[in-house]
Amino acid sequence: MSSRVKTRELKSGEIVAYSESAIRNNASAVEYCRTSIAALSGSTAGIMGLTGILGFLFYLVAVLGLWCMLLLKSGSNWQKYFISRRSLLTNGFMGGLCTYVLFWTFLFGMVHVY
Amino acid sequence: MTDVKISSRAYTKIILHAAKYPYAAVNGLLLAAKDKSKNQFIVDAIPLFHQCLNVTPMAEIALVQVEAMAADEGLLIAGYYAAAENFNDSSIEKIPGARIPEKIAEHFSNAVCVMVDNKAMSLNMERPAIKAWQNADSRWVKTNFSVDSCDSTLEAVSALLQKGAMKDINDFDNYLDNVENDWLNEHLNRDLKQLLAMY
Amino acid sequence: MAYNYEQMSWSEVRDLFRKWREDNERRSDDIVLLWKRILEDNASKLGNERHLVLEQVIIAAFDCARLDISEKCIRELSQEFPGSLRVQKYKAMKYEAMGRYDEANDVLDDIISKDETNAAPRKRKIAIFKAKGKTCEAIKELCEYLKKFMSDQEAWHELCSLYLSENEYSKAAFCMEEVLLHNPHSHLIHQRLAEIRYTMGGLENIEIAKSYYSQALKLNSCNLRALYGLYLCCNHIINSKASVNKRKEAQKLASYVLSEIQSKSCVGNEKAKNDKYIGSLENAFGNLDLKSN
Amino acid sequence: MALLAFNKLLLVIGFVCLIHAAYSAAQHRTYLRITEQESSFLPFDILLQAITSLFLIIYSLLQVVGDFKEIRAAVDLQGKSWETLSNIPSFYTFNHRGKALSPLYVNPSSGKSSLDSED
Repeated sequence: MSSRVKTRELKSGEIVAYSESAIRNNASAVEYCRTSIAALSGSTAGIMGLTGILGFLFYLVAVLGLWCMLLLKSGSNWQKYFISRRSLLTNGFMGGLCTYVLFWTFLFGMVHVY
Repeated sequence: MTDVKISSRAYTKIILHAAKYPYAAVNGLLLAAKDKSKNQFIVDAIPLFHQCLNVTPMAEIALVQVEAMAADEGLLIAGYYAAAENFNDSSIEKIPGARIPEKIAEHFSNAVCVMVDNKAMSLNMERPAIKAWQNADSRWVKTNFSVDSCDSTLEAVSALLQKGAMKDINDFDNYLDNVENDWLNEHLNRDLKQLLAMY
Repeated sequence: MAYNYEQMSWSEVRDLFRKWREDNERRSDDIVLLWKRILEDNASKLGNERHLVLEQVIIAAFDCARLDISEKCIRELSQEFPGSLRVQKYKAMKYEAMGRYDEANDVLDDIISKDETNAAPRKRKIAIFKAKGKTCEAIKELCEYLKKFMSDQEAWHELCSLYLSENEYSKAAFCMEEVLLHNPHSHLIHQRLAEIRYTMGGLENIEIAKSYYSQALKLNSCNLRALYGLYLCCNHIINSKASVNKRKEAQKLASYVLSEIQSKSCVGNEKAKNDKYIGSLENAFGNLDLKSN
Repeated sequence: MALLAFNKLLLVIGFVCLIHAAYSAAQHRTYLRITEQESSFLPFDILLQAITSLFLIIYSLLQVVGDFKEIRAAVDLQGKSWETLSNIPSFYTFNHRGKALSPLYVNPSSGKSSLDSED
């Protein structure tokens, strides 16, 4: 019959059903973008030779940039594609940070140390 | 009991509708001229349903709309046709959507009920693949029938079936699903030779 | 959709098959035609989707009684999956299509004995009863099946249509409510449930039908059947002995729904003809309430 | 399809630009070390190139990843009709008119007249 369904109660008490497969599709797309952007921004930070707090600030800038681009891409009302905007920003933040630091140190070493 | 004459257009539409949904039960309405001439001459057939035969709301809407359309063309609903889902069923007892013929019989004295004989439906039909009953004081009595210009009609319908013409007929269900489908099937209202030329 | 089947490349046909599989459409003669003409000789290019296409062609061949095609596809599948229960099920379905129901039943019993948890052969046994025309046994068997496999939506849906063919509307309504539990967002299920309630008749059934129709319309505003159904329900309420304000409110709703039907169902140039039908609806049901109040 | 190819091209350009920026930064670094100058800030053009290539890659990546699906379940059901929903594949029966309409079907009752065919 039809795919799995996740129902949620809105503030207005109305029950809204979300189709599970669509949510999974969107989440995987966002996750894919997030990890690749984390890696790329890490490598850019490495190239630019940022050190200390400046590197972490750059990561924040990159994540915010990605967040805006995602909202831009999902067009005028984002409710059609995502349940909550905040989760779009925060989840996957720490995971991204690790990739970021990895690429950051790697590129920094490659460019500036050797 | 006077025998029933069925026009080639009505017969073609019945068979095409039954052939379009071979796996499902289908039903529809038969139209006849308004004048009270005793022997029924079925002029046209309106294919109705292939999905919701056992639920009545859409049937009521269809009856009203067909009545309005028929009144325009000086016709009236004179009968009902159906085809059973099971291959071996072609008797009136197990007719799908049984409420509609009763309702028609109330308004129209000797209403006609036509059942498609699944066994006789084939790509080259030798004899008409239908059986007819007529309503005599709320009982259905088997009556013999004749399809006008029978041989040419059978030949033409067999040719149409072979050419896959059944895809173009639209019933009321298709209309309800998508408004562009014209349930009057104007494109099928030409005579048989032009129809054959179309495919 | 009129596809020109001759000029389609095999990848277009493959996508078409995939779409039909996902949409659960039953277009057996198109499938058989396309398979024979285009897909059969370059089936190897399909990769592992080939098995799904083979299964689809087998079912379509049974539907069109082309047992030669289905025989070939079953042999192909059984070479690749020797001894698989699923291929064995298709062998049973082949006997079914030939009308040899006892052998089909034996093969199905054998599959069930090998794997108790497999639902498919049990469903096929029920389908055999249905094919023989014994809907009562089919219903009994299906109820037994549902006691074991509680959350099988398809089975509940099938039980509902079996009850409908036996005109047992209250049980059919119960089964459709079970299906509704599985997909609360589907306007089609709401509309179907409303149709069953309406067919049962009686004022409180009409009330329930009205609520289901309106929920169906909320989920999908251009569902023509729900619009027509809601219009019917309102007219019944208007002509019933319900309280005055209820009838007033039903009157308002009926006129609103009629205007919706008008706007939704008039297509291009047939505005005039369409208004005539809507007009006919109105005077058919409209004059009823003139008489009563 | 053309848009997708264009975006992929954009992605490749972004990467090449980034690698070039890395290479030129490394170049600059070795130059500084050779001339024993203290490691000052990188020249502005390399920084600019790195950041623009980053944003170019972000943009093209977003296009390449494909658009999102509508998540509200009721929306994708609006296209469906009862026709496809009522087909239940595991309960298909094959004992129907399709048997008669297949070319291999031999018409059993060809000889009988229409009246006395069995009921």
